[in-house]
Formats: sequence, structure tokens, C-alpha cells
Amino acid sequence: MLQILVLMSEESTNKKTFQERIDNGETIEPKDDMPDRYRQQLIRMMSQHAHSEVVGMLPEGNWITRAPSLRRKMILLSKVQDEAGHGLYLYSATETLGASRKEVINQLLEGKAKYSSIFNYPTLSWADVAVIGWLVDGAAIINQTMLARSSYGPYSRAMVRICKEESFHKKQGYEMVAQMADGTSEQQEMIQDAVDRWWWPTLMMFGPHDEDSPNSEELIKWGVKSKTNDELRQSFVDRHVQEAHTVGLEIPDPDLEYNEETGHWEFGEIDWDEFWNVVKGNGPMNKQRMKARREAHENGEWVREAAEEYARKQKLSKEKAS
Amino acid sequence: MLQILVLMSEESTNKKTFQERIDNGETIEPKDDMPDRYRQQLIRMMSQHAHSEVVGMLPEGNWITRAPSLRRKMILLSKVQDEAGHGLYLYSATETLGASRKEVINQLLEGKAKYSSIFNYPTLSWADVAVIGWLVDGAAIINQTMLARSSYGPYSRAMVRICKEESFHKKQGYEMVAQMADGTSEQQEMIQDAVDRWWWPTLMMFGPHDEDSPNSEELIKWGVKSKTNDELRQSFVDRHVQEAHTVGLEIPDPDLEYNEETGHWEFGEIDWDEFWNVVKGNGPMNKQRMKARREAHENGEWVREAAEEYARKQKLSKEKAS
Amino acid sequence: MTTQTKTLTKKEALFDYLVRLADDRLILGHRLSEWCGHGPILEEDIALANIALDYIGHAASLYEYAVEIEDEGRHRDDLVYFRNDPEYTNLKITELPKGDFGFTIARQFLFSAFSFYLYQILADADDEQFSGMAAKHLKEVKYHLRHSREWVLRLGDGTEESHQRIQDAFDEIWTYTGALFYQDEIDDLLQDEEIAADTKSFKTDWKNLVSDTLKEATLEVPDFDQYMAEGGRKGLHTEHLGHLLAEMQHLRRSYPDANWE
Amino acid sequence: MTTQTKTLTKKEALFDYLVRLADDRLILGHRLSEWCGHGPILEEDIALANIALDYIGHAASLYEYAVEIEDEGRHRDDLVYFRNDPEYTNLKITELPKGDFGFTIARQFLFSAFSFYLYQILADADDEQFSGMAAKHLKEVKYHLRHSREWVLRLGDGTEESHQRIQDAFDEIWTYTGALFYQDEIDDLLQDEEIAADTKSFKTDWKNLVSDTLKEATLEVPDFDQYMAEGGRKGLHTEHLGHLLAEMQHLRRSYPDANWE
Repeated sequence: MLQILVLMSEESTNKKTFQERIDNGETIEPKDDMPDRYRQQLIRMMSQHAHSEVVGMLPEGNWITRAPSLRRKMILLSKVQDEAGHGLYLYSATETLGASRKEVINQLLEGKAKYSSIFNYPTLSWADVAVIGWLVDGAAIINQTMLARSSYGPYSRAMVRICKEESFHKKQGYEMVAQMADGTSEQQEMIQDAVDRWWWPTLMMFGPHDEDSPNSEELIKWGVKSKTNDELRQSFVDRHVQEAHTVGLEIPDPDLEYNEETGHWEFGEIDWDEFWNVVKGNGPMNKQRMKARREAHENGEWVREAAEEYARKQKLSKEKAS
Repeated sequence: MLQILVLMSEESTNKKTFQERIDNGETIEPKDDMPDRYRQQLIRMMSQHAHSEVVGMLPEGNWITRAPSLRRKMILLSKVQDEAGHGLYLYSATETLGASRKEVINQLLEGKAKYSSIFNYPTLSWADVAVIGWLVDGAAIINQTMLARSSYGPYSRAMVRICKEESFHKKQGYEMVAQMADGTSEQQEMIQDAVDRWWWPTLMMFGPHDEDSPNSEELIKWGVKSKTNDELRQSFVDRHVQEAHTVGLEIPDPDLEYNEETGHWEFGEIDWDEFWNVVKGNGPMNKQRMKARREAHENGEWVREAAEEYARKQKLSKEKAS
Repeated sequence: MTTQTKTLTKKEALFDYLVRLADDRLILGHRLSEWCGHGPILEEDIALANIALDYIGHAASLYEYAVEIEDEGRHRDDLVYFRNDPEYTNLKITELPKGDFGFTIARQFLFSAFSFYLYQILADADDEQFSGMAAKHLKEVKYHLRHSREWVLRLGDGTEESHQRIQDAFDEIWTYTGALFYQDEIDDLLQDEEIAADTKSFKTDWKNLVSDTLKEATLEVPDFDQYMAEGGRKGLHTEHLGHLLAEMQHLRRSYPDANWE
Repeated sequence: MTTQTKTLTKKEALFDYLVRLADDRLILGHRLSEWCGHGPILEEDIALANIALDYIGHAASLYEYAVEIEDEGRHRDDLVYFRNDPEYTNLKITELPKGDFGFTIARQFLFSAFSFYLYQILADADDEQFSGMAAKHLKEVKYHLRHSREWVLRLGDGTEESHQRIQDAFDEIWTYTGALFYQDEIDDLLQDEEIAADTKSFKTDWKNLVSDTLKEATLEVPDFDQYMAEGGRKGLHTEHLGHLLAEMQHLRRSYPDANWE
């Protein structure tokens, strides 16, 4: 009994030290002491983030073979390749917390881990590629800029690198949006239709309202996040409404209004039923996305086994030789 | 020894009677006596003919999903469906000779049985659909009109029925050819290109020159065929050169010349190296055609097994009930 | 999020209604036509091509009547070859890839059973040209239903493998069946005119037919009340449709001025 | 069967030569890009996308130089989006469907080994713009060769299954390798100008590299003297190319007047 008390007290001491480090703005590194809950929350967040990059290859990848110019094809291919790269950094960063890539990928494939719900919407026209670059990457940047200051070193460093590339993607996306908005009437219709379909799902990317977001407070306390969902969402709206208007696109929200006093754009209520439905697995593409990933994984099983077996044989023959 | 002589003599009597029946123009029916060699030759020819219908679905089938008008799509789909139907009649007709469908299909899939070499060429443009209808069905009709008078009843009756449908296909094909030849310059180019590619392979459909065709004499003697390969080929050329000129298409043969005396079109020498190469399995599409058929067969295995098992169960439960 | 305020005319509603029916049949016919030459048994190459042909024929008549009503000089093929993804109003269930033979049969059965009840009502529509068409198509729809129902029994009560495959197919496709019964202002208007069928009126019959058949086939009936996927009628599709249209329209769009009739 | 009598100019020959090289890379790049998001391991999603990107980039430069030489105001994209099947001059080996990862790797290895020797010569071509381009691309080609060679070893000398799969892939694709060395009057003319490479000059090197690698990977080397499939360079293709082009060109052809740059 005494022993237990001592242990508890030790842990609470550690926790205090840890919180002090966080409050001092120190960066936590893999070998540092950290509370289990901090580790678990980070593994959840970071692997979810990695999965999002990987699943996020699918909606845009859907248009690589149909891109309407060589230049745009190369830009798109390169962008999707970057996403795979981001997936890699993030899986590696997650491994520093002791969660192996194999393990977290299995959680995804078994439906236990989540990924960003935005990728459960289909890309139905070429304009969707433009709008994803502009809105979805735009939203991601706002979130990631914050995470680049997160208290966990490997995460924050991955975010710095990713953010740089995402900004480039957003720039390219917005350039395409502007070009189409300035194009033929068919291009204009196509791009407006894409904005109409993607606007609200993008707002949902920031998650539930602060009062419905149980993890937020803890994550802020631990210096993982520094802003709430609603704050981030507001920055996104302020920036993107402006950009939409610049190129003459409409935002599909009748309640949208500029508040001179606050300097913010006020916007309508999100359809939270749709949000929770997609989160629960009932979005328009949840099943197809998971099917595509599972098939890639299963079809690749023999390749991964071969690579392992070859490496084993090589190692063996090197050992023999020496 | 005596016994053997008696048997031999009986068989030769039978053969004589059989040849007399043939010479009298009688039709041979499944239950009639017939020489083994006659049976084997017919099984070979008829199953080869059935396989040709089935493999022949592939090159045209390749364009169903891309047909440029609903009307043409329906015509094409209906034509390919007819070919499947012809395959069925012919497999059934072959079964009257004691060769099961399963057995002869296995011979095809194992590469032991042949099918018409023409289907080892690819359909590379929509115009190929028109030209196949006109030239390939045109060639088939010339051959089949003769076979409709063949000595074996089930074969000749199948041919009568098939010929009627093929004539309709040829008519539709020629209508398309004429329409494209009278169309935009792109359509004209497309149709001429298709004629250039299909003309010579179609001439090859009639088989080697008479002197290189070992089976011909026997088949004529037995009343299966009534014309030689070269005779049939000449009828084809005479008819189709005329039809080509009517719609302003060129035949890709610099040696083509009308002989006023004989009333026939004389034509250049076929590239027999190409012919034998394709027969040997080295045509542009031999491997792909067999792959497609084998895949259809393998993917359908579980369906055929289910149908058999269900039929067995049904029979069993009916027997129990009675 | 934008509210439609313009009033729908009967003519517009009928045009849309015909196009919806036609789109379903064109797209499903396209999927079936992909089997041509690749069926599990020659008889099924014929049967599936036959059904595909019926669907495309039905679609052709429906489009033709639609452009006649529209009366703006369009040809039925304009609707087929020159509309994009979001203008297509077919249900998602029709655009899913053909899958294995079990998936094709499961979809055929569910769709044919629906069409069977639907066309019985449409054959009495208060529009002679339309009802005549429906009555004619109904005969073929009956055959489609019989054909697919027999295969559901064979596969369900066949081998262990076939049982599993067709069960998996029903489980996978189930979420797309709810949208078969989708109705909106177009249906409302035309029901008042006694042209369109009220799909609610036969939903129970459809469920019973489906349940009874699956049970007879020794299959489990998935939950009718599970989450049902939306979309289709308002132009929201899966990503499969775009690839299908690229294939279907490429040639025709490459030569917009040529005559291919 | 028609005899070509017109004399080929150097300009025409160079245009055709560039387009042939570009077509190979565009089409193979397209096939590789189909892996994007579906690779066996994330590193390979990246590697294959990277190679696809290189190919499409090489094709873009080659087309661009071709239209510059042609000097008729065409844009490189016109060659990509507005030519049909028979105008494409890529080799058949590049248009075959991507198959499994083993097939993709077998093709990549055979094609990369060929490109490696080819580009070494082209990097010395007596045409500065072209040789500069080739020298630049050669660096990437070396990486492609290394990447695919390593995978041939891993798959060949990996598990029993991987050994069988990559062996099957080589056996299947072998018949398409002969055409890599195809040469005609275009090559003759440009070889006289010291621009084109004589593929005969490195055929033995290529064979040795291929044989040695396959042997090291414990694989059987198929017969180099077996029947080799022809076609490609003169516009004769397999049926696969048409479907690929339908997918690739549909959008662009649907809006020929729009700017997508």
C-alpha cells in the first residue's frame, strides 16, 4: 500500500515536471519522460494525420489519368506523390512514440483508426482537383501551421516540412481555381459546382464546435494545439471568402455576412448530422476508400513478404561471408 | 484371322454404302452409320467453327462500350449476341457427333483446337467494326452458304440459320462502311485505314491455296465442302472489290486487275508467312484472345459449379417428394 | 444550400422523370454489356447481352420521348454523349462496376424487382405514349426478374463458395437500395398528374419479394433499415461514373460534327 | 502494301523520332501513374509516381522540341490529346495494362535497361538541344534502372510466390522486347546525321545486362530468339491503347477551346 502511494506520488511528480516543461515552451523529444496519456493522444493524432495523407491520395489520384494538360498532369502527380511522402514522415514520427507503422496501418484497415472525413467525398469533376488544392489544403495549412508549434518535437518538425509543401499545393490549387473562374462558361460552371460541393465539408474538417470537442482542452494544455476548432475554422473562413470573391466565385452559404466590428466573416450553421454521419462511416465514399486501401494492402502482401525474405537471405549470406 | 477379314470387309461395305449416300446427295443424320474419319473431320471443323464464333465476340465486343450512337451500340451488341448464339448452335450440332461441349472447349483453352485466325487481329478503331461486318462476315457467308449444303444434317441446318443472320450483319456492316466513306474526311480516313488493315487477313480466312490444303479433297468427296479454298476466295474478291468501288474505297492491292475474259478480279499474292505465323499462334492478338477466354472460363468456374450443384439438389428434393 | 424557388412545370418534370428512368437503364445496360464475351457460360453471354440490349433500347425510347417533349431540336444521342457526370441522374446502384457474376446478379435482381413493380404502375400512366412504352417494356422486365431470381436461387443454394459470394454481394450493395425509392418534387408533381408511380405504394411488396427470394436461396436478408446511401438523382455520383462516361463518350465527342447514326 | 516513295527530310525524321521517344514515355508514364495510391508499400507509391513523373516530363520536353522543329504553331499538348490510336507510335510494351507489381517491375527493368544504353548514345547526339535533353534525362534513367533491377532481385530471390510471379511476368512480356530494337528509314537517316542511336550497337550489352540480372535473381532467362511481336512504331497497337486514350483524352477533347494550362 505504501509502495503504491510512493509510485503514485512519483508519477504525479513527473507529471508536474512535464507540465512545467510544456508551460515553459520546451520541446518534448522521443526519449524524454512523458505521461502515457500524452503519448497515446499523440499516437492517435499523428497516425490519424498519416492515414489522412495516404487516403487523401485517392480522391485526387482519381484524376491523374484524365488531367487535361501535361502541365496539370505533372503538377497533380507531383502533389499526390508529396502526400505519400507526408504519410511517410508522419508514420516515422509516430514510430518515435513506439507505435510501429505496421500496427497503426492495421488499425486503419480494421476500421479502428480514423482519417480526415473530407476524403470520404468523391471527386466528380476536374474542377474538384483545383478546389481540393485551394480549400482542403488551405484548411490543412491553417491546422498544420498551429501544429508546427506543437510541443512534441518530431511532430512539429514534420509539420514545418509538410506545411511548406502544402502552401505550394494551395497556391497551385488557387491558381487553377482562378484560371477556371476566368475561363469558358463551362469551366466557370464546373468550378462553381465544385466549390458548392466542397465548401461545407471543408468547414467540417476543423471538427465539432469547441463545446463538443472533448480532447481540445487537454491538447491545448499539453501544447499540442494552441487554438480551438472554432478559432481555426474562423481563420479559414476569413481567408477563403476573400479569395473566393477575388476570383468571382460564390460561397454557397446564404448566411455569410461580414461583421465590420469584429472584422470576421460570420457564417451559417454546419449540417452536423452530415458531419457525424460521415464520421460514423456513412459518407459517400467511406466504403470505397477503405476498399481501395485494403485491396492495395492485400495485393501488396506478397511483395512485402518477398522484400523481407530477400533481406533476410542477404543478411544471412553476408554473415556467412564474414 | 478369318474373323478379322470379315470385319474389315464389313467396314469397307459400310464405307461404300456411305459414299453412295453422299454421292446421291443424301443428308447424313446423327444416328446414321458414318466412317470414323468423317465423324472426326466434322467434329474438328464444327467445333473450330463454334470456337470462332465465341472468340469472334472479342474483337467487336471491344467497341460496344464506345459505340458513337445508341443505334450503332444496339446493332453491335445485338450482333455480338448473335455470335454467341451461333456458338451455341454449333456446339450443340457438334454434340450430335458425340463430342461434348465441355470437351471441345477444353481443347480450345488448352490450345489444341483452332479458331479462325482473323480474330487474332486487333480492332483499333470504330471503323473496324464496320469493316468486320462487311468483309469478315462477307467472307464467312461465302463459306457458310456452301456449308449450308453440307452432307451432315445438323451442320447444314445450323448453317442455314446462321447464314440468314450473317447476311443481315454484312448488310449492316456495309451500310456503316458506306456511311463513313461518305462522311467527314476523318471518317473517310478511318474507314480506308480499316480496309487497309483487314483486307489481306480476310483473304487469308479461306485458308491455304488448294495445293497446300490437305483436307479439302476429302471434305469435297464427303460432300462437306463443295468448293475449294481458292474458288471461294475468288468469289469473295469479285463481290467485295465491286462493293468497295461502289462506295469509293480503295483495295490495298497494287496487283488488283479485272480480267475481261474470265470476268474475275485477279489479285496479288497473299503474304503466306504472315498467314502461317498467325496460325502458329504468333498473330498480333493470339495470346490476348486466349487469355480473355481462359479468364472468362476460370472466373466462371464457381458459377457453373453452383448451377450444377443446385440442379443436383433440386433433383434430389423432387425425388424425395415423389 | 441554395433554395430552388422557380416553379416546376409539368413539361419540365416529365422531361426529368423520363431522363432519370433512361439514365438508370443506359448506365446499367453499359455495365451489363461489359460482360459480352466474358460470361461464365455461353448462355449467360447471351442472356446478359440480351438484358443490356433491352435496357439500352428502353433508354433510347425514353430519351427520344424526352427530347420530343422538350421540343428544342435535340437528338436523343445528345443526352447520352454530351452530358457530364453531374448532369446524369442515374442512381448510384447502376454505376457500380460489374464486379463478379454474383455482384451482377444481386444488382440485377434488386433492380429488376424494383422495375417490375414500378412498370406495372407506369403501364397505367395517364400519358398514352408513356404508358404504352412502359407496358411494352414491362414484358421484358418480367423476364429480367425471372432470370435474375433464378440465379439468386442457384448461387445462394449452390455451393459453399457461391453462397458466400452472392451473400457478400448483397451485403455490399444493400446500402444503395434505399435510393431506389427516392422521390422529390418531380415525382410529386407527376403523381398529381397520375403519370409517375408512388414508390412508397410498392415498397412493402418489393421488400417481401426480396426477402422471400433471399430466404428461399438460404441467404441472410440484410437489414432494410441500415444506413442508405444517397445521391444519384441530383447528379451526385460515385467516382465510377466519370470513368464510364470517358469510355462511352470519347469517340463521339472526338468528332462532334460527324454523323454516326 | 502501298509503297512509300516520297523522300523523308531530316526535319520530318527528327520530328518522328522525337515523337516516338515521347510516345513511349507518355504511355508508360500513364501506366505507372495508375499505381498512385495503390502501391504495395508507401515507398513504392512514391517511387513509381516519381518514375511516372520523370517519364511524363521527358515526354513533355520531347514533344515540345518536336513541335518547335515542326514549326506549325502546334502545342505539345496537341500531340497528346488530339491524336488517335494509329497516330501514336509508342511500342506495344509500353501500353500493356499495368498488371501486378511483378509485371510492372519486369517491364520497368527491360525498358529502363534499354533506355539506359539508348540515352548514353543520345547524350552525344549531333544536335545540341536534343543531346542536352538526353544527358539530363539519362541521370533519371539510371535511377529507374537501379530501382527496377533491385526489385527484380528481391522478387526473383524472395519467396516462392514472388519468384513465380516475376518469372511469369518476364515470360509473358518477353515477346514484346524485340520491338525495342526496331529501326527503319527514320533511324537510318538520323544515324547518318549522327543524331539517332543505332540500337544494334548495344543489343548485346542489353542482353547481357538482362541475362545477368535474371540469373542473379535465380530466374530463368526466356529465349531471346523466340517469336517477337511487331507493331507500335507504325501505329499498329494492341486493343489496350484505345481504352487508355479514351480515359486520357476525354476531358480535354470535351472542351477543345478551353485553356487548361
